[in-house]
Amino acid sequence: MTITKATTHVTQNEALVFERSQTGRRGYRLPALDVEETALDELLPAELRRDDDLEGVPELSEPDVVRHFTRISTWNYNIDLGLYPLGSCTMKYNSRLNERVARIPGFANLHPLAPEEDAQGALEVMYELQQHLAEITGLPGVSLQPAAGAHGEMTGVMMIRAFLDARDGTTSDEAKRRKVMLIPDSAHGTNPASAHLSGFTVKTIRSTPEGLTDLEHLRELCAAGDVAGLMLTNPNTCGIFERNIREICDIVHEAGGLVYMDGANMNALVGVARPGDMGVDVIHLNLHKTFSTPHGGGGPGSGPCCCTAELEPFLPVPRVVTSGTGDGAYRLDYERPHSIGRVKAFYGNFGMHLRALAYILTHGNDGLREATEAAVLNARYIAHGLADTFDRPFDSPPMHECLFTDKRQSRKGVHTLDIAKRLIDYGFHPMTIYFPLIVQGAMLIEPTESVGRSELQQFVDAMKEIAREALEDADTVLNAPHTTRIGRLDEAAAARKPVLRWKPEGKATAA
Amino acid sequence: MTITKATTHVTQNEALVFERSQTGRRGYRLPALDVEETALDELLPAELRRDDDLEGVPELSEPDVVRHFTRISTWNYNIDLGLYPLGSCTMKYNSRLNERVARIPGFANLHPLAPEEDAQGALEVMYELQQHLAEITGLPGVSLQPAAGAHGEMTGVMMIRAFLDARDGTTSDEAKRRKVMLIPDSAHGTNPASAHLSGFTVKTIRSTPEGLTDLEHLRELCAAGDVAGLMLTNPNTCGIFERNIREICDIVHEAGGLVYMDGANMNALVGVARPGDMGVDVIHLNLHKTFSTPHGGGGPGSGPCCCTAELEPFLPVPRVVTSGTGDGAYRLDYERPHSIGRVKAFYGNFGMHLRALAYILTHGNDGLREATEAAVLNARYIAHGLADTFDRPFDSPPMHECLFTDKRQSRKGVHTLDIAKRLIDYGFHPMTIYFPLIVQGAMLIEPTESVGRSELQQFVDAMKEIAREALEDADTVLNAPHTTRIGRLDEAAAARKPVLRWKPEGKATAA
Amino acid sequence: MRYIPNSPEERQEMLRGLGLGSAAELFDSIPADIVLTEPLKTPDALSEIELLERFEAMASKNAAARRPSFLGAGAYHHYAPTIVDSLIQRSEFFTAYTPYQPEISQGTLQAIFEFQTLVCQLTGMDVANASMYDGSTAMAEAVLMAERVTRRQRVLVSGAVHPEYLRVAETYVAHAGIELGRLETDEATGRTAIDASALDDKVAAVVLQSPNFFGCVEDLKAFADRVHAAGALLVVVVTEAASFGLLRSPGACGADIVVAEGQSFGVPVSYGGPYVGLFATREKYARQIPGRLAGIAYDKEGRRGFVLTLATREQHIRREKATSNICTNEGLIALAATIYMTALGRKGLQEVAAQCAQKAAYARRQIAALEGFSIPYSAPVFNEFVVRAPSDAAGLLRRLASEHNVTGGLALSRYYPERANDILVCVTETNKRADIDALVAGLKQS
Amino acid sequence: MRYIPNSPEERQEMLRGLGLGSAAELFDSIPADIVLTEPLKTPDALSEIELLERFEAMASKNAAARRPSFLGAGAYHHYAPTIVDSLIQRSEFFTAYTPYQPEISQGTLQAIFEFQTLVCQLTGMDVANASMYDGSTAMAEAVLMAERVTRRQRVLVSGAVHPEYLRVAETYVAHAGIELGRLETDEATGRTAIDASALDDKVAAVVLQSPNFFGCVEDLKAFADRVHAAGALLVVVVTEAASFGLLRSPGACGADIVVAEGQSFGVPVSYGGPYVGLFATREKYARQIPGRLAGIAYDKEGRRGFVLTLATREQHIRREKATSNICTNEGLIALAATIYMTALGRKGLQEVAAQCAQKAAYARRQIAALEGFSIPYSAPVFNEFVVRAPSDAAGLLRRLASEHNVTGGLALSRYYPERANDILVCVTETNKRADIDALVAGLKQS
Ligand SMILES: Cc1ncc(COP(=O)(O)O)c(C=O)c1O
Ligand SMILES: Cc1ncc(COP(=O)(O)O)c(C=O)c1O
Repeated sequence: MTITKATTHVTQNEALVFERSQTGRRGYRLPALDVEETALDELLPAELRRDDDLEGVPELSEPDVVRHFTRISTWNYNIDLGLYPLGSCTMKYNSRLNERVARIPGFANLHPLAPEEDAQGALEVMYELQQHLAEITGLPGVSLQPAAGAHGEMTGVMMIRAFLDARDGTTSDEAKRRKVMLIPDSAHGTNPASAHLSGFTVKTIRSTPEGLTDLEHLRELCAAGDVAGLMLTNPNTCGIFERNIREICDIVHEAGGLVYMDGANMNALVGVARPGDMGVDVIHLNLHKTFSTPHGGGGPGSGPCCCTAELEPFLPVPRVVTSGTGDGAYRLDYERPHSIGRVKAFYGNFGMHLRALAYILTHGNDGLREATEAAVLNARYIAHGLADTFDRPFDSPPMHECLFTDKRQSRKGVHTLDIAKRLIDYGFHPMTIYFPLIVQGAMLIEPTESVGRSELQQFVDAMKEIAREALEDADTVLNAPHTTRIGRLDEAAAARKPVLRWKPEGKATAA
Repeated sequence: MTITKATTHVTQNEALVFERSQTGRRGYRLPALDVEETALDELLPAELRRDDDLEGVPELSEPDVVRHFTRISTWNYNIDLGLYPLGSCTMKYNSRLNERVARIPGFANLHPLAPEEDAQGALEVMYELQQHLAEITGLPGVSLQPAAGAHGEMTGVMMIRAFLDARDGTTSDEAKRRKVMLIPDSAHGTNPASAHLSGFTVKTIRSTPEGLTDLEHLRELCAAGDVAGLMLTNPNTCGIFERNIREICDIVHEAGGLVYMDGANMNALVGVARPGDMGVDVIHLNLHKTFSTPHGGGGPGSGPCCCTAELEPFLPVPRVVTSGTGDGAYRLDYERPHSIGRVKAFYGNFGMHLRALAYILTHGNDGLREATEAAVLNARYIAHGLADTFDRPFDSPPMHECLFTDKRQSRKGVHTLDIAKRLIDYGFHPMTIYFPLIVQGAMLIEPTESVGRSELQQFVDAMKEIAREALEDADTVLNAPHTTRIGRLDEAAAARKPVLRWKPEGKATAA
Repeated sequence: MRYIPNSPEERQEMLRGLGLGSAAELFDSIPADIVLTEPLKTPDALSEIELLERFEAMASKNAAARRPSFLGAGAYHHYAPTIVDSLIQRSEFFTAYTPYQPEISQGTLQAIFEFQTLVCQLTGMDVANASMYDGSTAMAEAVLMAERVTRRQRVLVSGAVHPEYLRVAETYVAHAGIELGRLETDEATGRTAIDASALDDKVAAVVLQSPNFFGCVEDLKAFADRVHAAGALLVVVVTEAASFGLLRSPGACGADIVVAEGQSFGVPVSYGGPYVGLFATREKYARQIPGRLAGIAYDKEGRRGFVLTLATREQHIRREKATSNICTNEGLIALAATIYMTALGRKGLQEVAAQCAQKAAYARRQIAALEGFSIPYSAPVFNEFVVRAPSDAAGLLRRLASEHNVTGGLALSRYYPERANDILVCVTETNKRADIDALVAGLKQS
Repeated sequence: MRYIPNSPEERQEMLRGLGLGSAAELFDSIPADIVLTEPLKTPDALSEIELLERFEAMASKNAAARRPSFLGAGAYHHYAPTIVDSLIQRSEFFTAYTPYQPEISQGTLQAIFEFQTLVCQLTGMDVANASMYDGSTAMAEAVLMAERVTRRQRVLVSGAVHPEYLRVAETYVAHAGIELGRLETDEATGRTAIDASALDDKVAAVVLQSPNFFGCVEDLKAFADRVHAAGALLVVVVTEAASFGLLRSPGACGADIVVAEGQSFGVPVSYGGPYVGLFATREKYARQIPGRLAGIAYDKEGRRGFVLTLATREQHIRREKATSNICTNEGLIALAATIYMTALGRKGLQEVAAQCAQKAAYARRQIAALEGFSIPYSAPVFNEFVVRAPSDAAGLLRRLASEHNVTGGLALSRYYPERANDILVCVTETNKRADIDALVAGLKQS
């Protein structure tokens, strides 16, 4: 077994941009002012003007800037280097074609407050994307406004709130309002946080030993009569499809609640099964996962909400609709009295809408399903390859991601964190670790469809090799990574005395 | 003294693209054929068609291709990482703005055989660039056709040939034709090669102990009466300005010859002194050096020729000229009976012309001079910093590049090659080594204007540190680099049994 | 599908290796009755050529993208140096995930740390986070944070805050037990009127935008003293980040939380997003801040690096008790802004701001001199101002567009039906004098 | 100047450190009488905004760049996948120098090795170099190499070679003691006529282009046998590299040297350059090849790497005895071509070629059916063909452009004044059926 994916190579050091700064350097040039100059005091009285000459802001030439950011960029792993198997994150190939589309001047230079008749192309993009997302989810009402997954969650559960209030007529009678949002213990942290932000009280549902939602517990909780809804991820964060989904939805519906689905894992389902057909009422999608808009080192994302016809009146305003006059024109509709309101200025992360639409059109309907199949197959391949080496907490066949734990290795003192760090030496980005929380030492591996067989096998080999090292040479794993420009950082110390910014004295001081 | 420019970091391995290939993978999609299909045999008889199904050509998906080239790219040093002090190569900042200009669709999509009236913008670009290069060199006749420096040399010396033949009327009488091209022993290899290609016999002029052209030797050689011309680099390849340039030109002119200047080192002169004012008859410029068009890992370049009015009739066709009808239009002029002819299809590397013009317009006249000053100052700074540590073969003050030798270090067995390789460990690209040939163990250092003071100092410190190591720890230098993904390669073995291509058998065989 | 490495044959082999007969069997854990039996009704696949044509054709319908424009109101046409976009297109930046593995994410982490520092410098504050979705959500989060800090439930928002920001805040607080009060606009100055009576001990915060939605620079200092006297926080919102280059920083004026839209810093207007929200506050509130924070950390050898820190504030640790539900933020846009601020630098940010103010002053003078037009507000402005036209603003702007090929500004009736004749005009360094003169000439003729 | 890191003040300090009073003193070794005393008369500096406007304005005057086009003749409109340009814009590739330091240049070197291999595969040859300036200079170098190999001084060039290539060869051989002879074109087939009598033992090489300048595919095999029988080399020139995907490779037909223009492989037409010359030959001539070669080498630990090799052929070692004067070649364009060939791959290169041929056949059929128009040559074509119009071709094409917004092809009178009515039409995969139909309709009406 030879794993030859990585070695080491020379890398540049680079200080902070403030440390590189030199008084008097310039990295810009503006056209000369072409209007008569007004005296400064006439423009603005001195007390309204800055008096610090922007001290501390760097002064650099253009090559300084380019070198600075190019150098630090080379310290990052990225999708174009290979497998990026973060479970729940769907790190798939980010097409350059989509980047090009997003930069077409007719889109990039279009002001959001341009008159609708002069922005028909942009409205068409949004409208068409809405239609496709409705078809993919089986949920006809779509808003593209949310800026990320968590934002979509907030939007969705607020819609549930608004729907219940409208249905139950209890807006004013606090005591009677359904306030409980059920969330499985395996859920992503944004789920309870979003529920809380929307005024719900979170109650946690247990998972079964199989890694599925505990129906008994669900029934029990629903019996209380105060359930507003359920937030469910499906496939769930263990990578397992909730095969009782219809029943789950029925239980919640019968109890008078609605079902929210966290669509972070839609890469397992697109073209194969639709949340709308499962009984889900509202879902958010992560365009930055399933539809390949780049993660950008932390964002931007886009988290459209899709819902049933029943919930549609509650979607945020404005909606993008056809003019209804049969002229093929599109317009923004603000006249939605039941809407929860705005969740963001303007219309969402339009640049991401462009990329997602380009993704859908490039794949075509067959390609969308093909991607889903390939993604699940790849995860299955890894699950199979590692089944003998690592502990699998649940037996159910994995969908697009597979979950392992460090149970076997931890007996030798080697934990998930160590395994993750050691993977770096083998040239891979680690998987998602310690999530979901219900499994101790979780390692959640999502290869996506964007990786080929031989690299999958290299990953399997690397993991097996690490397992061997854990037995025979634990120190190597415990002190990993050995190949990176810095070693493990002391995060605890960093949090104790946080230094969150550079200070001009030349020394960063504690916040 | 701390030199902290480099360390090591994890880097991906990557096989040849052929080794990554997997039957059946696809990285492209074309629109469906939208015309009635003709039977293949009707299109072309079988014996004219390929019958190998392109065996061996790789089959890859788009992410495969992107990952392959991204990974291998990370093994390259590049200007955006820092100082790239190759003497004679002028590795200055490659502006992204110029890249953008070159990609404006109205230029990139313009076919070279488009009617002149529909290509006026492109002709304007070329015409304007010609004007500026004429002003910068003081030589009014300009052709942008040559594709690189050596190509410009060939063009220039062929023009000398044509001029002499026209002047001396000796085209037919071989014996009487002036056939000797004088070239200093310090010249770049392309000079004699270009002279040879143009039918000249090369005679070598010695350099003086000062590193200048030996006037006595020049006079002597000129006395023979068969001298067609002189090819001189100024500042010469030792980085020294030929202060007798006027006299040199006079000697050659009096002997009936013409003076060709290799303009590779124009970064020392732009805005400060003009070859035309020195007595030079014809010069080539390297737009890929002085005017910052990117080197691209080996090209493309662009080597315009600039000449006196006397030589102008001999420039290659077509010329870009104004229509002469006062309508501000431009046209291609083929009616040049004395022209040496074409040296390339179409009009030269137009994409590079765009970038060079953008460079000139971005700098402005003051900026062009400023760049020259900064470039010379940076070289001077290094020369000064290393003066005590390394042997300087010549005392004359350096212009834009400075020359050292390994004389002191070689006593300990450490040679120029070792010093160069050790620089890599300090995070720098090495300087030009073993050129010019007249100096043993030459190290030619050209920082250009694109680097700041602190990085210059880091370079000086690194060189001094290496000199110290050479004394105290020679092995470290002799075995350098230590930080790269591969060590020194056995070039001799490679040349003995050259393997110049991959072979489908899975094993590359010797050529 | 060209984005999927494994070919159909390879996938067939892999399936066989797993003991599966077909790809359909991969989905056996999904009950048959919810498995799709028909292909999706999304369109057939397009080739690269066809796709570009499709999008180019749609883009060409966005006529407004091709016209000189005086639209602002929360999204601004500024010049972005070419290096901004070229650097963020390095795959090392744009394809990377949130930097959860610091050893192979130092590029992103260092850039975030630099972003946080720059935001602190411009806003005059102590700590800034790694970004929020945009200015509007940042303002909503500031309102929520003010409640957490003060444990008071009433927040007074200036009526001169961007109306869309206000709508967003209303949505965010709807279930948070926070009541939003309103501060009126002084119809003479265009500034927010100080309503001393409203400033009681129930008030968690006062939210002001400066320059406000009507372009007027607020007297923040005067507010700060009163707000602090009432034990409340002053939240300052900035939609036009270019103004930081000229205006006294909110921090210097006494703000406790500063939020801003960072789009002006090198980010295309792109029909409203993605943009980037800036969020900064005082040191003492650092642990109440929403969103991610990067901080310095050291490895065993004492080498400096950066990590995401104070994560106990965040949803993945604290779940429903987190300071915010935000997870994915606007990383790449924050990076673009960081590169922009660095490239323009200390002098450039000031020069951009000065040019904006100068050109706006020129335009304002010219328009004020037109018969029938007036400038209703007296307060100093940065680069936006309200023009009161002699006739219906929307119609006027339509004529300007069709007859003079210029987008003259925003008809305020979009947000305030009663302001039928008012236009919000924005001028930046990208508006040439000739464009301004054309606008003035166009207004004159209409 | 924003590209110069050291500020004026820093430079002043550096000067002081060197004991100099001013920047002018840096140039003291230049005699005063040749030092410029006045600034250059080049224009004042432009800002980024102004510069882009300037170039956009010039670009907009290139009306031909916006029209559907049927121009070929040595430069071809093919589709380049977006990844080609995005990958070559990585600074690791585009700002690097010639890979003289292999330890930190393996990216460039491996890519060259891959390029060489792909060129061998497509041309059917054994060795290929790292590139030449373009197809025309590659052909000239092939002529020079044929002389070196055979020590014979006469080279017969087909009259159906691209006329600009021929001009370049004439320039290159003018002083090399090589005489260029000419092979006539058969006026019925459009192919080069075999002139047995000219093929004597003075002939170093025969140079054929296929598809030739008139679009006709030559019968290379028939030539090869005769050329070899005369002890000469067969040099094959290809201007349309897309044809490699469909046509029998020159190597398979017996060529000894194959040169080609590689522009079709993902490189924009860009008004004629930069393009890339391909150069391939038989193994036995490897040491006579001009230009750079990359080869495999190993380090002490046996790790495989790549180096520039056989440098003793080159000018920097051999000076006037070098196989060529070439130094800088077309590295980045060769890389673009490598990425293109890899992305299209085995199937894609064939599909592009097939589409070109199919669409050209369709266009040719349609035009042949027009009254007054004829197709003078009978030989099979790839994607270019000559059309004989009923009237002056140049005028016809001008009308097509102005009235039908299509560039209909090349008036052959540009090179052959006697061919007043002939048009060379080129059709590629980028020409949609609608464009072809519009061309046909336009021809009909003119
Ligand atoms: C399962 C799940 N839900 C929700 C989210 C939150 O999405 P976002 O980060 O876009 O807000 C994530 C993101 O990591 C997730 O994995
Ligand atoms: C002094 C000198 N002359 C000529 C050349 C040749 O220029 P090119 O490589 O563009 O052909 C070079 C390039 O390295 C050079 O340094």
